[in-house]
Amino acid sequence: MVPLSYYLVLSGILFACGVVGFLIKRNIITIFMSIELMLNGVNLSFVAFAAHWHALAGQVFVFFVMVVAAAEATVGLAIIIAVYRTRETLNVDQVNLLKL
Amino acid sequence: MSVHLVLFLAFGAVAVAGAVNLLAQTHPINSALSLIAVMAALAGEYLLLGAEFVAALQVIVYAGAVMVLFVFVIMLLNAGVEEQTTGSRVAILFGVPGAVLGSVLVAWVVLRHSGTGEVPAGALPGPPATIGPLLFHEFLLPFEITSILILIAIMGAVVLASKPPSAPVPPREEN
Amino acid sequence: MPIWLYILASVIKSAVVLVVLLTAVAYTVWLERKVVGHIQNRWGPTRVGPFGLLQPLADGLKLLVKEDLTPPHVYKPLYIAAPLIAIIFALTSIAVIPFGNPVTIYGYSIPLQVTTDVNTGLLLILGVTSIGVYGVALAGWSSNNKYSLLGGLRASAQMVSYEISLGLSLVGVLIMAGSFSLHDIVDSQAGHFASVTWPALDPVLRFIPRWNIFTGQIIGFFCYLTAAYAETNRIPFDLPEAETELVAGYHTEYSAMKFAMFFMAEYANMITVGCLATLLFFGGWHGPVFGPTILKAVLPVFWFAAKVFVFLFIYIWVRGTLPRFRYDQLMAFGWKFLLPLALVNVIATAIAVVW
Amino acid sequence: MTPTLNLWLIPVLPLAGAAINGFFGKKSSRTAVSTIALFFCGAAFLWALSVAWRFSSVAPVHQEYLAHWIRSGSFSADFAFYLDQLSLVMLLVVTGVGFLIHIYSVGYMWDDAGYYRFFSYLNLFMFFMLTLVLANNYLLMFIGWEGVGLASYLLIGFWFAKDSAASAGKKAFIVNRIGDFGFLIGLFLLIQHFGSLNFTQVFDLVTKLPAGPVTEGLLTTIGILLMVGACGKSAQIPLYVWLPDAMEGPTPVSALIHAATMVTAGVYMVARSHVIFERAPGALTVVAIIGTLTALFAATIGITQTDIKKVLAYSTVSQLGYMFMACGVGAFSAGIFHLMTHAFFKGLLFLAAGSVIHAVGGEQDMRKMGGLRTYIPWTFMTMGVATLAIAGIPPFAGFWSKDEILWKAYQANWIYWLIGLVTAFITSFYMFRLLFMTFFGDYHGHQVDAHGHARPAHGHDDHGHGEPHESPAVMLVPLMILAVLSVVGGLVGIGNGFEHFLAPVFGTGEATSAAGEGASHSLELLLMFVSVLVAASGAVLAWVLYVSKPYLPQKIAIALGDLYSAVLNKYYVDELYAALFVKPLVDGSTTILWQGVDRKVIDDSINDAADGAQQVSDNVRHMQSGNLRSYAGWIAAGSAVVIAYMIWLGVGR
Repeated sequence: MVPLSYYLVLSGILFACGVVGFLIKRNIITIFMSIELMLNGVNLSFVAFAAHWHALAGQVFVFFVMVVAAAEATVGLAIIIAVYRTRETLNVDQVNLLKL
Repeated sequence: MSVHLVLFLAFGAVAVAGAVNLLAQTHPINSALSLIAVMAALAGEYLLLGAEFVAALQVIVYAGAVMVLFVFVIMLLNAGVEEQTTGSRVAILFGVPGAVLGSVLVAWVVLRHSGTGEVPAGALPGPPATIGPLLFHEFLLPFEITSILILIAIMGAVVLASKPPSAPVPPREEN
Repeated sequence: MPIWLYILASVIKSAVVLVVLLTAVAYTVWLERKVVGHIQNRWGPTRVGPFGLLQPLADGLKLLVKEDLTPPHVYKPLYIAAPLIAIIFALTSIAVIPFGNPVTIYGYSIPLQVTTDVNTGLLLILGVTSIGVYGVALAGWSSNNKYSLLGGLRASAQMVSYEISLGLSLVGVLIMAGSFSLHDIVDSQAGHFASVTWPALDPVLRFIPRWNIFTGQIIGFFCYLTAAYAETNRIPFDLPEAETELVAGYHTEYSAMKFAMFFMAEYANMITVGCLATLLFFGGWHGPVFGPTILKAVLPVFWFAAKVFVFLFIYIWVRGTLPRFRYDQLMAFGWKFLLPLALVNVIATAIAVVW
Repeated sequence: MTPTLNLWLIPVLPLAGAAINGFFGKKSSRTAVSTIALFFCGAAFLWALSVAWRFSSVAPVHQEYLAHWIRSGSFSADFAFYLDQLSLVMLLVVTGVGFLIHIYSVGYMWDDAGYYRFFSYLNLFMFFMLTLVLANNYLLMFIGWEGVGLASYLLIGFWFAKDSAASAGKKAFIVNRIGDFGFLIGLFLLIQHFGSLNFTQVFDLVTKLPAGPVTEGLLTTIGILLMVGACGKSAQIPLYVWLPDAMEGPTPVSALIHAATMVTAGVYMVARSHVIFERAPGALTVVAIIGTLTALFAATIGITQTDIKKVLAYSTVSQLGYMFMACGVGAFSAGIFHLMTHAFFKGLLFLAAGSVIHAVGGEQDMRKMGGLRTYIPWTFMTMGVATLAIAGIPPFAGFWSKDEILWKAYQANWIYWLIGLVTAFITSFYMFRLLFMTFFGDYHGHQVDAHGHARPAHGHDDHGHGEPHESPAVMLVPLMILAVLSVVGGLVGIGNGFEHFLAPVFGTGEATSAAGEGASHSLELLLMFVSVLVAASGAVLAWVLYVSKPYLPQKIAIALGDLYSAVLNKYYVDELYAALFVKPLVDGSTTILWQGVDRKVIDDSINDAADGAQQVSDNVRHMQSGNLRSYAGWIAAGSAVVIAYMIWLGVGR
């Protein structure tokens, strides 16, 4: 038997790692991966809650999250490719034209 | 210290290690692989929770499809080791502490209720047979909407990535 | 059954299956060389042993003792990891494949498969194969060579593309069986036809088993076979290792045992595909069972092996017959023909079942 | 209220005219404009006549409910109309005289640029005035009250290009505000104590109030406050100063608004709320004193004025004083009676004066006139009739009403009577002075006047000078009609006919005096004789001074010296007000409000705020570095804060 809170803490750790990765990584692809990491952390908490409340809907939600993540990955990577074509770099610090 | 707990801790350790490695590695391909490890470990956690279908999907969709796409893009763009530019002090000064603080707070709150909800191994067997009706009856509309979303994503990817003649990015989100 | 016995049985089963599988791999190579040779009006290997039956041993020995050189420009960790990934996942996917009904020894029913019958076995296989992509892709990338890179790119793109068709082609069978468990799927194909309307035809019909291939999954089978060939990078879809275009594709830089690993992985995958085809479309181990108990126990496994052999032969036959596609043709075929076909199959099957 | 009289038509018709002329008049021709204006005004007049015709068949007080207006708690004020003998009289006077003056204006204003504007304003004034008259509660009355103020402002400043006109308009407006302030406070008091502004309800409650010092004090306060409002509107001391300046407006305006109708609104209001005043003797006394003083005061000023319209203006003020005196002594019907007759002859006087000005080409200084009776006989005759009427020569209208007032005043207190008598003498003197200076002697049209009292021509220069010429018929016909009215208008008062007609309204307010009447009938006749004598002597004196011995006035003026100049300068009242109120106000607002508050406080604070915002945003702008990770950092930090806050709120528990 494992307390629900352990699962939640684990998912929280993964999510935090994703956030930190988003913050400290320069490579746009890695940053994108950090987003996926966050999504995974959230999924874990979904499944844990589903098991806790005996509600399969949680797992269905995970399914939807995956679908959305896949779509987002597709478009995001396509955008990355487009950006790379134009800016010749993957470093987000150098892709900062969108400002005042 | 039940078997369940042991397995949980093992998979959890793998997941956390992979996540940390993702941050530590400077080469995107290594980060990608460590992320795959995280996903595999999470699949294990799902199995522990009895969500077989979700576990399988986790492997097939995430590890087998999305991450393949990542690796593909890394290879396509031949992404090298990331250069250590200091573009944003804010992210380091406020962001990281903020993220850590937030997670710590959440963990604190959650752990204060430790022991309330015990999740037995395979507490909720989620075989496809039971997921299916849920997915195609209760959540039929969201399901259809996600399909439309995916269609749009395909077209968006094609439009975005196919300007000059180059290796085509195969739209890659079915499964 | 006590846990220790369970573990013991598992160990024994894994060992047996591993040995058998590796041997099968080795002799599949021999078979291929022989058959292709005969197709091309050659003899194939003849020197080593009768009919060159010892050729695989010689090859293995050679690959083992050859110098394992690692080019200086490669990205070492992945360069080393890639073949391991390939072979490991290739062998893993065998684990969930049942070879026959559980046999009872001393009152203990032992399933004839490495793991117990997980009710998502098929999904597991799909997942493993989808992971297997990384072997090729990483190999291509890490060897830091443009031919290899192209090979890796091709491999990943091709495999992920055809994985969709592969999965969809199986859905028809899943609908008819109503389960992911390979056991259930196989059991759903037990027995033979019997016409209620025309009893006169029964003498003929009862010789036709109720395999999925006969119960309407012919299209699904075709889709599965094609997609599977693409998944295993076999001719006519062996773009990643097209000798004539990119020297040897993703394993250009590999030699000796690492190369052997890729090699074995490929053939192991072939066998897995054959097993799956047998289980899903050709009734698995079902077949005429007769004779004494021991024979009764062995025959199903024999039938299973025989069917798998047929598929391996078809593999080789195809290789000896068909030319290689162009890459754009590959993609177009996969996305514009195979995928819609598989979808149509799914819909048709669903309608038929609901009817 | 068995048969509905559709009273609402009466105010609404002029409003329609005003709207049509105001919106479309600019494009349409003068004929169309005048047709519309006259049609709607005349329609209102005819409807008023029909109402008067059917009125006898209606209950003595006819109320008509039109629509909700304000319903807050127990308080309610509706668009409802109230018709009794009093408002009927006002109705007829307003519509009738108004219609005549409309006709007159067609001729008088024909050459003016703002023709449509003028008639639109005029109709608007009619609308508001009728609303004022017909309102069945003080609030609606106040709307009309303010509305006529607005109309009068617009019309006084009709030639707004002229500074004097614009400032005169402003003056009228501001002075009226002072009065309205008092009026409003009175209304608030009414609401506070009676919870209603409806005439009937208020008056019922007032009559039911128990006698005693408390009630008396309250009603006296209310009455005096209402009186202040009336003073503002009807130009009584101390708020009369705006009326003479109001003569800057076109002459028909002076006739209609500043002689016949609007300025009498105060009197009407006091009469309307007679119930309150009757129970507040103190307030009545104030009214009487103010009225009396105003009458005398304004009359004395009127002697020295040389501007023909100013003379008439001051005489208006003094006549209004008469009316207030009547109300003050409780003779409301007499006041209303005089109001009516005064509307006739003073309107006539103004119109005639306008005709004169029209004749001599915009000249208003009487010293540049003279001998005009041969040039403009009709104007002369009508104006003569009016002069006789105002002077109180029997059997003209003025005689009856003024005599009535004097008689009542005598019954109340002989001092009122005495002052009224003196005022009557002065009145007849300066009126005949005006008449003689204008029409007798010989024409000084082109000679430079000795005193250098050059007054600017009133926008009629396009008439061109030259020989004085008679006005067109469209101007003369109203003059004649009014002349006839001035002659016969007073006859309704014979035998207290008018008083009995108004009896249902004012009840037996005069019953006591009526009782004493029989006894002192001979006395009344005596007083009547005296007043006529006085009026005649005034006329004779004027004849002596201005016709037979024209050199005398100079001598007298020099002899009187300072007194004369004081009177000539209207007792320096304007200068006094300027020194007392205007200058401190202007200086204070300039130094404190403008330089101090507006510049220092408001402007500076706003500028500082703007500068601060600019600087802050200048610094904050750098937050938008365009760097993805920085944004993410802000988000992460913010989310941490939010999480901490929620935990602090206790979401975790």
